[in-house]
Amino acid sequence: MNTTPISVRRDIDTVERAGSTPDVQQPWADLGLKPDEYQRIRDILGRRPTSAELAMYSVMWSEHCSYKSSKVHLRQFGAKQPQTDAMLVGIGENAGVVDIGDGWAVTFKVESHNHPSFVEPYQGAATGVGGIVRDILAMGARPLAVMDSLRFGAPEHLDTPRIVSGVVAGVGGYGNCLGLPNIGGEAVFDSCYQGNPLVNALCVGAMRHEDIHLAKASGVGNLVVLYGARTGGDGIGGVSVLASETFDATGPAKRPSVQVGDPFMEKLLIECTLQMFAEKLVEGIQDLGGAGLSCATSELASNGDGGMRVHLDRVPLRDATLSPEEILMSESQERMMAVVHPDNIERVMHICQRWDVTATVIGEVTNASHLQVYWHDDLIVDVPPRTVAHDGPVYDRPFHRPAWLDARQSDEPTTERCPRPSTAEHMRQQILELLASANLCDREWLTSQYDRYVLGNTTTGRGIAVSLDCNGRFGALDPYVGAQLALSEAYRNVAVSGATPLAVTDCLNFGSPEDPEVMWQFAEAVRGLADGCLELGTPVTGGNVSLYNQTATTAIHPTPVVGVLGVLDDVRTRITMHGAKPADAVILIGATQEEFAGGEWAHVVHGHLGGTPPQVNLVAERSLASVIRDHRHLITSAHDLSDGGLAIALSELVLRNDYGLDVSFADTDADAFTMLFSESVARAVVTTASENVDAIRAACELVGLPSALLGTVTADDFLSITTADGVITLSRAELAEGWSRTFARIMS
Amino acid sequence: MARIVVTVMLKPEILDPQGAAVRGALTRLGLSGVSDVRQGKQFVIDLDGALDSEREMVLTKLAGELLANPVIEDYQLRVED
Amino acid sequence: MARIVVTVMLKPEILDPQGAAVRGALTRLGLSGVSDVRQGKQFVIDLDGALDSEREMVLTKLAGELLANPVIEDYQLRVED
Amino acid sequence: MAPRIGVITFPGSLDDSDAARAVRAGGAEAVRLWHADTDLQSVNAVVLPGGFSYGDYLRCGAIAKFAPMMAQVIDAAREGLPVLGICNGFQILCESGLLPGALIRNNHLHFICRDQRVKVETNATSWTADFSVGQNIVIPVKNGEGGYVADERTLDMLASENRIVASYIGNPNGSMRDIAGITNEARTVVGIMPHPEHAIDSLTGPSADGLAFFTSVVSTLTVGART
Ligand SMILES: Nc1ncnc2c1ncn2[C@@H]1O[C@H](COP(=O)(O)OP(=O)(O)O)[C@@H](O)[C@H]1O
Ligand SMILES: [Mg+2]
Repeated sequence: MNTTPISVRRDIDTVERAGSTPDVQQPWADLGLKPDEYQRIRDILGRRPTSAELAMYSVMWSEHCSYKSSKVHLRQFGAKQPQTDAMLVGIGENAGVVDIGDGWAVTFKVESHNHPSFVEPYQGAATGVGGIVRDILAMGARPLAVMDSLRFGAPEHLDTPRIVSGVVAGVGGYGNCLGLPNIGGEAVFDSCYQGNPLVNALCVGAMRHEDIHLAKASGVGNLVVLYGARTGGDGIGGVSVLASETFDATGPAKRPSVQVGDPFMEKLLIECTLQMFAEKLVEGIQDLGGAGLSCATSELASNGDGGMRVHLDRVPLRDATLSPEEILMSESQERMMAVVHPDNIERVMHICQRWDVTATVIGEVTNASHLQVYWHDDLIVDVPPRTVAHDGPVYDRPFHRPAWLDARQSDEPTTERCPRPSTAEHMRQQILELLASANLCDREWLTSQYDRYVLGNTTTGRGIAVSLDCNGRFGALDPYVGAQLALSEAYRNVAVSGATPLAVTDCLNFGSPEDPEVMWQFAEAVRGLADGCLELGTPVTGGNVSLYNQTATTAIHPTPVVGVLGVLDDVRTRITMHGAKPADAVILIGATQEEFAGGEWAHVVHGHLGGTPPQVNLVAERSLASVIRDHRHLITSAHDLSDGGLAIALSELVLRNDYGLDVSFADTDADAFTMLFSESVARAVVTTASENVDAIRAACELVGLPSALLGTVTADDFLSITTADGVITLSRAELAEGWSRTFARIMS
Repeated sequence: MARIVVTVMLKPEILDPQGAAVRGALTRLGLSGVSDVRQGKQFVIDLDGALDSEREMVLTKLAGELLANPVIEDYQLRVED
Repeated sequence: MARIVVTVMLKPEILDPQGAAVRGALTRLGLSGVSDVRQGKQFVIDLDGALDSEREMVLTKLAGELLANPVIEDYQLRVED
Repeated sequence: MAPRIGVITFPGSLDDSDAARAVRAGGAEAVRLWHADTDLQSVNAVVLPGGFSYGDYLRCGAIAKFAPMMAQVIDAAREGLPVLGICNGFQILCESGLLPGALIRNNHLHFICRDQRVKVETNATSWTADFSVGQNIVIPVKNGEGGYVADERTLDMLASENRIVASYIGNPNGSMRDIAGITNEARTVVGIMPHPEHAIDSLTGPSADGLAFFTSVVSTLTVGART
């Protein structure tokens, strides 16, 4: 790479000049600022901003960085936060931190990289993983694992394989190279995501309590160190309007349209940062993500004592033609910023050198209350940092319930609209049809591209369980309930492992906030999630909002992806899907109602989306979790019921194990069809030695949960289901037939 | 028989971590003054018969759609004999 | 400034799964008569100053030891101007 | 005294701490070695762990073979120091000429991570002494460039000299003759593509089958010390 400085004569817009030339026309509108926002900047500064200041404000006050449309709603997560001692660091930091006992803490967060993944699926997804990992690292934690929640367009659409293969290779390529096991996620196909695929990546990390680090620059005289990759012209499309004015005839080099990740650099960054933490050399730290140096400097300064001086000309560049405005806004990946006491600087530089990471002191903490940025000898930014980082505009955008929602909700999947299977054979065919559908088939094509074994020794005895879930169709039927159902599913997923759910992170993917109907969906989803978290006692510790996921006037389904983190005080007591033995009893815990709206059966068999989604019952979810946790020594395996209901859960148990199941519904009130395909909440199938059945069922009764003895685990290869209309028999090979081939078929 | 060689390189403004790694290694191993290394791909395509204009058109199109990702890469096509 | 281009291809007798996949795709997408495709690498190395004989020696050695693995790959070195 | 086994960390090594843990589980002392150092710290054996050394950007293992510590390892291996290269470590051993052949892109062109059935073909090496010949084990495989290739002569030689250490049951990547691992003439240097260090207990791995690689070298070294 060419790093020889080319001397380009620049016309620098200094603070001094800004003071004396109030009437210069500035391209604030091209930078996405509204007239009143530009005026506010002038009011704050008491003069016009310099072009560098304009660059900083415009990017920091963007939707992406300032959450200006969502902020008023997100406040509910704080206002309705349940009382819990577990939360060590809450919303507002890079990621929330949760106490898991014995002096250990865990931090986790999910973030979106949706639009970049549509433009360039591999790099978009890869840099998404890179970004969330740096967030976790910036909290002081060692990143332990990643997860990914993915949504693609229709399985049969021509563009879908391009996006899926690129995204999966990108998530895998980046995460595998960092040595972070991928511990799960989701992959959902639906035509509503056609031009707007969703790539949400989660990272979880662990640390000792005393190692928690915050993003703040305090201590006058402390040094500001930028380390990691050199700064290039990535992600600065917007500011080119500023750059173009400031170049002479030679003009700037072309700016990249896509950011490329360098996972090897990130791995070095992780190791070198962890070594600095271990030696207690870091006073404050921040990753560089969206808005790059603009964000890192203004946030560090405003969370600290306020004063910071930065010499922008010291930033190591990949492209010598970058203007100061561009350097401030560059989103080049794999960079971090640390605040270091002068006594420790030599050691920090040594560690970076050992890991072959470029590190540069670019500034220091001052006792002034301003963030001051210099370009050589010129002062080009002189701002109160809070006004950039925290005091951005806040909009209370208008919203209203969509007029079409009543019609959609009354379009229930009745027996007239969605005829039910009439015979046992018919039901058998529909089980196979569901198993072979895009959203329920085997994900091995995808998961086998992710390393899941590295770092086997991270167990500290304690274990953590994380699940990421959402069903966008439920959100489309009722966003309030949809958000709670996502929470409910993730909570249940964690609970069936025997873990105690502790905390929540979320990624809210929606259409345009400027559409009042979309804004209503957003507001409802947030309200639902906040209410649900309060009731479950699991606080939201952080998350991400992704808006404008829409093509023309068509928005994606409201897709609030929810991540729940749980803890096991001893991993050896965890429950898996694999521990059952022949002759074990199979018990269904939880109540089944006739609930098909938004479910897989209506979607796959009838292509129907209408009605009201399954009823939320968070009290029952809590009870289910406590019964499973308290009886985990008796439970040999467990599987939660979610997409596709009991039919899919039973099939998966047979598919993923070397035993069969023989069940019937004699012990239940509902008909076989409802039992098999309903998606009622708060249910799980557990297996246990026959002598423990009574203990488990008594425990269920004690907390008011119905339970039913379904049958037994058998030593053969069959799923056999006895119904009033005859016996449904499915061999493992028959179950696997469509299930194991669908994903590869979609990809070909 | 015709042989066509397509070379694909990342656009100059796009970060090339592979090239950077090679640059570091070349320098460490004693090559002085390496100012830049870019790593790309080369495809050697052998065709039965001659490269008529129709096949040339198809190939040119596929070079830009399949062999290279025009969002981040440039490509060159040359006919060898 | 000197620019050296090193191309590295798998030896003809070594199976090239990437080349085979590209061949399949080209054929599927309408290019007829593709008899073989091989995929290799191209390194574009920029040096400050001229390529003197000492640096040429180092580079030739590293092409065979670092850039290519002679057990499975052949390489070619060419100086561009 | 327990033997001392070095585990080298290169920039981009990922499985180094799991390898060190496996070394300890096998009854040896794990000594962490740094790629840029030159002191082997009188270890009795060395493990080259998996990962993406230098990002594997050029070719897996191509840059790592030039590390100062590797120069020491190469010399010592020629003198008989037992060396186990796992995955990326196997690639480094081939690149540095301690083992014949090379590893290329998987035939399906994807990274693959799965629990792999493997047959142990010989126990006459420093790292497989505790297995029985023909034993079937399950250990994770995870690689993007794990296809073993060599010319026919080399393959025949490996087979006839009983130097194929392990072969796949159900080839995951197009490896020639289903080769999962090989050894050098002296049977002290072993390269293996699947990961025994991720299969030392059933809590974190699919089995505990991998542990025997690490106990094997400990028994070999202990017997060696006694005679
Ligand atoms: N994008 C993905 N990344 C990683 N793992 C995934 C992804 N999609 C699905 N999986 C995994 O595949 C398995 C099956 O997926 P799913 O049916 O959604 O499971 P669950 O019912 O537990 O949510 C789970 O282990 C899940 O974590
Ligand atoms: Mg799910």
